[in-house]
Amino acid sequence: MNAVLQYTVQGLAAGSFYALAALGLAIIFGVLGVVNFAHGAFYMLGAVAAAVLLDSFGLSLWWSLLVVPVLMFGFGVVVERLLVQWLLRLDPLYNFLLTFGLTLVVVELVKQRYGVSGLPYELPGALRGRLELAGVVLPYYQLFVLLASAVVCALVGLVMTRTRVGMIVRAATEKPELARALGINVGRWVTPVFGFGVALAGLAGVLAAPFRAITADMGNSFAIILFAVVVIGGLGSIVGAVVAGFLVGLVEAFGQAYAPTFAQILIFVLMAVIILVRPAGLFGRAEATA
Amino acid sequence: MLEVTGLTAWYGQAQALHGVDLRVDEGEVVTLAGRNGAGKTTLLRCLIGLHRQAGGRVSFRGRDLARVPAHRRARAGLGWVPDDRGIYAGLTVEENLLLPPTVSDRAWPLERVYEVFPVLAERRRAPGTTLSGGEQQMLAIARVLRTGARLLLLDEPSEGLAPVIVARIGAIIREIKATGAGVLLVEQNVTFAATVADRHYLLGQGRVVDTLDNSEFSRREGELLKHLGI
Amino acid sequence: MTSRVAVRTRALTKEFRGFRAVDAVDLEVREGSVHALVGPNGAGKTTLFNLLTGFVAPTSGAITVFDEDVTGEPPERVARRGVARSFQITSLFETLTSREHVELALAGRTGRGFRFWRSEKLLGRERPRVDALLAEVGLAPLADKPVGLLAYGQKRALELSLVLALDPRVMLLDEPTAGMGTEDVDRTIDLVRRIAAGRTVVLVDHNMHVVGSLADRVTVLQQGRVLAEGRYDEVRVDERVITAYLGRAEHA
Amino acid sequence: MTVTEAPATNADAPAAGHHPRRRWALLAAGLLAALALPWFVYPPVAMDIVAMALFAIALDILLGYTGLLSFGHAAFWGSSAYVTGLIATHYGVPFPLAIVGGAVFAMILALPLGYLSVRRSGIYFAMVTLAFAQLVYFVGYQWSDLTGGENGLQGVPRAFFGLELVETNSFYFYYAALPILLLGMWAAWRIVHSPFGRVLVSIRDNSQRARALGYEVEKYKVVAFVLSAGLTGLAGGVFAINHGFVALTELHWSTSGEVVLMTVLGGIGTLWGGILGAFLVVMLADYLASSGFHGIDLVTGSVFVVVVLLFRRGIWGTVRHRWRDRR
Amino acid sequence: GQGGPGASGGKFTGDKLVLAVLNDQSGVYKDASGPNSVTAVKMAVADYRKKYGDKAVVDTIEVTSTDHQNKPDIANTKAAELYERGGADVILDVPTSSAALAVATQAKNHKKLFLDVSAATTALTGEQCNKYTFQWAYNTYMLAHGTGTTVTKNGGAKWTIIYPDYEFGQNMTKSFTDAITKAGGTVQNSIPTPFPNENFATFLTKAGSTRPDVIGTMHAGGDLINLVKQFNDSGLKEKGIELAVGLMLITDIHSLGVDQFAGTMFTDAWYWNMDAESRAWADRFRAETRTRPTFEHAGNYSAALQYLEAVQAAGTDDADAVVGELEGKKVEDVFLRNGEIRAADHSVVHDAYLVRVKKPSEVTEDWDYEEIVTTIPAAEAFAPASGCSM
Ligand SMILES: Nc1ncnc2c1ncn2[C@@H]1O[C@H](COP(=O)(O)OP(=O)(O)OP(=O)(O)O)[C@@H](O)[C@H]1O
Ligand SMILES: Nc1ncnc2c1ncn2[C@@H]1O[C@H](COP(=O)(O)OP(=O)(O)OP(=O)(O)O)[C@@H](O)[C@H]1O
Ligand SMILES: [Mg+2]
Ligand SMILES: [Mg+2]
Repeated sequence: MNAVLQYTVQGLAAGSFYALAALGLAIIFGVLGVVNFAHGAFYMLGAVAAAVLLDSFGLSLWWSLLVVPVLMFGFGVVVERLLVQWLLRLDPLYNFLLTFGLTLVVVELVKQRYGVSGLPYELPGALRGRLELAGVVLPYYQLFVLLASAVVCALVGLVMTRTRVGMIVRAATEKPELARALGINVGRWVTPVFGFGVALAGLAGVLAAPFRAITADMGNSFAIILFAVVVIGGLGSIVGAVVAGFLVGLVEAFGQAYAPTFAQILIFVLMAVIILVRPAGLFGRAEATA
Repeated sequence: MLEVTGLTAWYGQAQALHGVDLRVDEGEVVTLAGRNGAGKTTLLRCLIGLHRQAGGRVSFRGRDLARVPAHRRARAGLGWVPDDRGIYAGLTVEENLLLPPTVSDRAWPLERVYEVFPVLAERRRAPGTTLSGGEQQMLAIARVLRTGARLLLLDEPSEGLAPVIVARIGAIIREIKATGAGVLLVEQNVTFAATVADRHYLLGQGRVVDTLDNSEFSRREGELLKHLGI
Repeated sequence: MTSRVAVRTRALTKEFRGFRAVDAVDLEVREGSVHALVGPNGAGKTTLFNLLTGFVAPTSGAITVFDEDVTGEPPERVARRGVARSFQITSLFETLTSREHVELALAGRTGRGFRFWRSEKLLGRERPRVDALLAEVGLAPLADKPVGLLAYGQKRALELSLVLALDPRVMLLDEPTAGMGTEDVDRTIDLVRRIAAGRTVVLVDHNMHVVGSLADRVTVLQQGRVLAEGRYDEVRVDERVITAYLGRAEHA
Repeated sequence: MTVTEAPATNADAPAAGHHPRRRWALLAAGLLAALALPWFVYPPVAMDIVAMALFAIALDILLGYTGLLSFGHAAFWGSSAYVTGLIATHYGVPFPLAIVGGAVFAMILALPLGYLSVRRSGIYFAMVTLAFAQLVYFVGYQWSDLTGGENGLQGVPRAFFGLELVETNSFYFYYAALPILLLGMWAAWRIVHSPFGRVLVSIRDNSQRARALGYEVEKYKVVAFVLSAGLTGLAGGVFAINHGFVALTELHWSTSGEVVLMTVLGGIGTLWGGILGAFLVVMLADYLASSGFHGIDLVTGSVFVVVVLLFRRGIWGTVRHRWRDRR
Repeated sequence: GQGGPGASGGKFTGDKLVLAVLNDQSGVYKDASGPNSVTAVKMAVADYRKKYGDKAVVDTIEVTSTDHQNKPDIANTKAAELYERGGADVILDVPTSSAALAVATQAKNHKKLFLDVSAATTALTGEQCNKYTFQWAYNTYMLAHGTGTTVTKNGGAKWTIIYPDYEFGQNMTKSFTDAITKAGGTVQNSIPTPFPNENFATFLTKAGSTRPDVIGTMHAGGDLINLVKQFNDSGLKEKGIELAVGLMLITDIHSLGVDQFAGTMFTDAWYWNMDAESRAWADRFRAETRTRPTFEHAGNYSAALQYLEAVQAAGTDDADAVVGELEGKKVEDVFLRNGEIRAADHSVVHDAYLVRVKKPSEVTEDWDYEEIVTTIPAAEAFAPASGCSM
């Protein structure tokens, strides 16, 4: 029983990263129709940025949590203006390929600049230590990550459902042409939304920095698992992305506990099952695709 | 208020509009009648700026719209009610109403909308597309009224609606007219058109084949129906 | 009437997220007849077509074709039963020529399409038939042009010849004359009348001239329900139909 | 009606070329180039080029002619390489036989993966295939008793009816293996220009319409997927024998990405474009290895970006397009 | 024997000696060996020249560098090409087991030398050994045995092992378990993990549940860093559980920071600051590269230097002759202490070191990370030759 609780918390903590990043991926897809292959690379950049800021400017994790997403937002805006926007009217596969190429370039540049063996990052003192409850060990940092991710996801959810911005984003996602004809400058939202999605990936990266190896390659397999996450959740669905993110975290944790070597394979098996029984994903709309 | 000269439009290689001229003045209701496929919807889409393959000149309140993107045209006061009504499934009824920005002081406040369309008030929290077809039509019209658009482009607002509702929409159109806004009404329901409009353009195969005022229109209704193929 | 029922629906219903596009429709199409479906825009005619051809799965209700249950079958299966349709919105293969289209349509039911080891010339075997089909709709001179370059009306004509090529028992034509000039409309009426001989046709058209000259029976739909049914001259004087669809003026 | 997926291809990609004389001339030139290649390029590299070319061509059957971007073709390339290697190692059969075994295995593997993947189209298809390929990669990694894990499958023999020259000299081996690859390319051409190929193009253009004509779209897609995997398998088998060993990188997603680059660079929906793409990519990797410039991904990635932004038709597609415009 | 015969023409193919460094210059092994290994080899050439001057048997010595991009198939092709067309007399370095094994096969086929420094697989000197291949610096047995035996003897008797479930991890775990058992300890539990893996929380919970003295991890690279970060956060350290690492490089410590690794034990093949001689060489190295050498850099230097000595002794670049010179030779250089180039399996055995990562407070300069706990004598550090028949 204790073990189950322990694994649940660990799974949710691991799922936090997936949920955050998948949320960004889903929002970008929703508004731009772009599957951003570079999302894993942006996650990596978030972590690297946190490490570099700490090293060069002594910027603590707390500040990084604020500053890095802002930087990543700016970076996302540049990427969208410079590259992505030219392909928006074409088949989404072109942007998939474009961001794939971008991934290779970004990862390689980070390797050239910061080497391959990774960057150091220290956990801030306040988050060291752990809560022990009836044999269940809950490191503060895991709890913090879980909390931070849940709060951000909920906030984004609130923004999407309760604010004018969210309304516009939802409308632009559903019928972009009509939204324009109703007086909404959909084009103006495309860039910030892309930036925002990238910022979410960056935020996931910052959260990962004290906890995971900060290497140029850290986003690679992460990205592939993210794809599985959004296929499971239903790509167009924002709720789906978050739920599937945490779900995949749980599958991973319990897989590791009870079938260690198959933990990652399990995620893909889950994906296959979902494709069989609900091709559009858990929260996808059945009529959304042919 | 609206002046269209020599408007052309294509779908790929096929030409849908062959040099259409028309105008709508303030406080005027003008219908555009014609059989299916005559190019009515295409014309409206050209006006609102959604149809790319178009030529000719469109000016609205003295301003040339050639390079103005769709969202600015809406902000300039063109209010479009598409033929499929264009209700968002992901937005509630109220959100559908609040989505477009207000563009003039003529904008109806929400209370007024709910007063005129009580059924929308009742269902304000329901997802937009759960409304019946007729209700969706009302929602779509209410939506542009709330923005305070100066010229309403209504694409077959009576389509598929029960006669009582059609009558109500007729009343609303007259009310809009009374506020000084213009209406360009695409309509196949000639009977309905005759009850609300001042002037009529007959569109056939992408051309304006006739322009009539309302008395003449009513007189020749039977003949026109044949012409329209209805 | 002694003829069999070609297509029958029982309480056929389709909901799109709460919206009933087709609402408990009972329809009987007799073999060998031309049966028209009319009704205001959004009445559910195209949706009914989509249901009959398997493009959309019904929410409830049943469909039979020649007394065989086809409810929920995928489009290709329905097509192989000899039910062919044209599309209201032109729906073709942009990079192929008209000839290639017709060849594909002819091969659809033969299983020849899986022969990846043969030359595509295999498809050209029935050249006379292909030529005849194209000539019938006036496309013979344009046979080798990619259809992306054809005019809208020509594409509509090709739609029709594709349906013909399937040599169907039941043809579902969704607004075959939409976007055609009067001349073309008359020619199409002739054509449909000719090919209708010995076949069953279900026809959607807003042009009452077309409906009047072709249809043996007319079903009027409104808001997803059957409003009236009967011969054309019966239906056109029906009060409800006049109110809902034809309009008061028709009477005047 | 639901919206049909848009094809990821040159809009002008035709089903067939209509210039028989030019086609023969091109064919002759291509053959000549294939025969001359090992005189100019280090033979093992030449072999890689031709194998990769078939790989890219096989991918194009899906991408260019069916409108499906597989981002997981490394699964078939790699698994065929392993099976080829295992057959060659354990049974000592002549290598063409082992390669056929590998290709058959790739097709068997493609059946369930294809069945699952074609349930999604467009961009989803790309993600799903990528994820499944990752699954195959993990299996390869962990099943080290069979695959040798990260050490790779070493010492794959190159048995060829006791012909020493072929077995030990890569120059002669090239000519012994070339027919297999040319046969594969011919098969690809045959598939694309068969009734089946025509149906694929129609599915790419408008899958709903193809359905209405009575074509079982999913079945066609699966068959196309399996055929493509089979040809990929042939190429992967040759690659394994050429190198005398198989490593896990052959199953890695970066290999899938590389072949997509070759296809896109050559021109989607051009079939032969893949040859150019393979030539350039392999030669580039080979050149960069000893050039002192480090960071091949920088180049590869930039090429991707530039091609997608500026030359979406790819090299072959652009040339063909220009040629057509001139006439 | 030293002081070979004077130079005589025609003994060298192309009248020159070519040393080809084939390694990963851009990927994950770039920092540990990469471009700086080329520098190390050049240093060896310079030292050889300085030592023999006019007496050197060959005038032209080239050092070439090739990037295998961490792709075994490129390593394979490039090795063949280097031997056939590049005039390479010896290939050096070659990290990544699969690449190293492929190059070994090429060496055998071409009858040219291959001195591997950076790959850890014992297969190179075991079932896949050959006459022309030498493994210069280390292997999985050395890593596992050194740490397993020494830590157990120092009091860490109860072990739990976490290992990545692939060839390397499985082999390391086997060797570790052997060593621990022989030294009188027990392995209570060994837990496989997927590879690559980011999330070790669950595994660490499991590993800690049996309350071992030591958790041994066989992970490397990014996975190792992930695991260490999460180990530090798990509270196991505070419970008195120590962490021993199977394969660690000084670059790992550098990248993650000493505080994260403080107290961790592992076996190193060499440490730049272990004595005056190594330090002097490391200073030279830093002058060239602006960084401190890893054992792989020193290993490359040593391999190149001993190769040149053997050529000097043989008076030719003929591979068989050079192999003859190398086999069975006892060597002392900056890298090899009590070294012997074992004739039986071409494993180069030498002293190894069990080290402990310093606490941040003990660090006095850049790269000052390791404290040598024990020197493991050459005879114990490496397994006796077995499974190799040339
Ligand atoms: N997306 C399209 N592609 C090609 N042709 C089109 C397209 N949309 C409309 N058309 C054609 O353009 C012409 C004008 O169509 P339009 O929709 O403007 O007619 P309409 O008068 O609004 O008809 P309806 O009464 O049916 O709404 C018709 O021939 C129609 O078939
Ligand atoms: N895929 C769908 N999802 C949601 N609603 C749909 C869908 N398809 C059709 N509808 C709705 O169902 C109703 C009936 O549509 P249908 O296309 O069948 O009408 P129709 O009678 O063919 O009209 P028209 O004469 O304009 O072609 C419409 O209100 C339409 O918006
Ligand atoms: Mg219209
Ligand atoms: Mg319809």
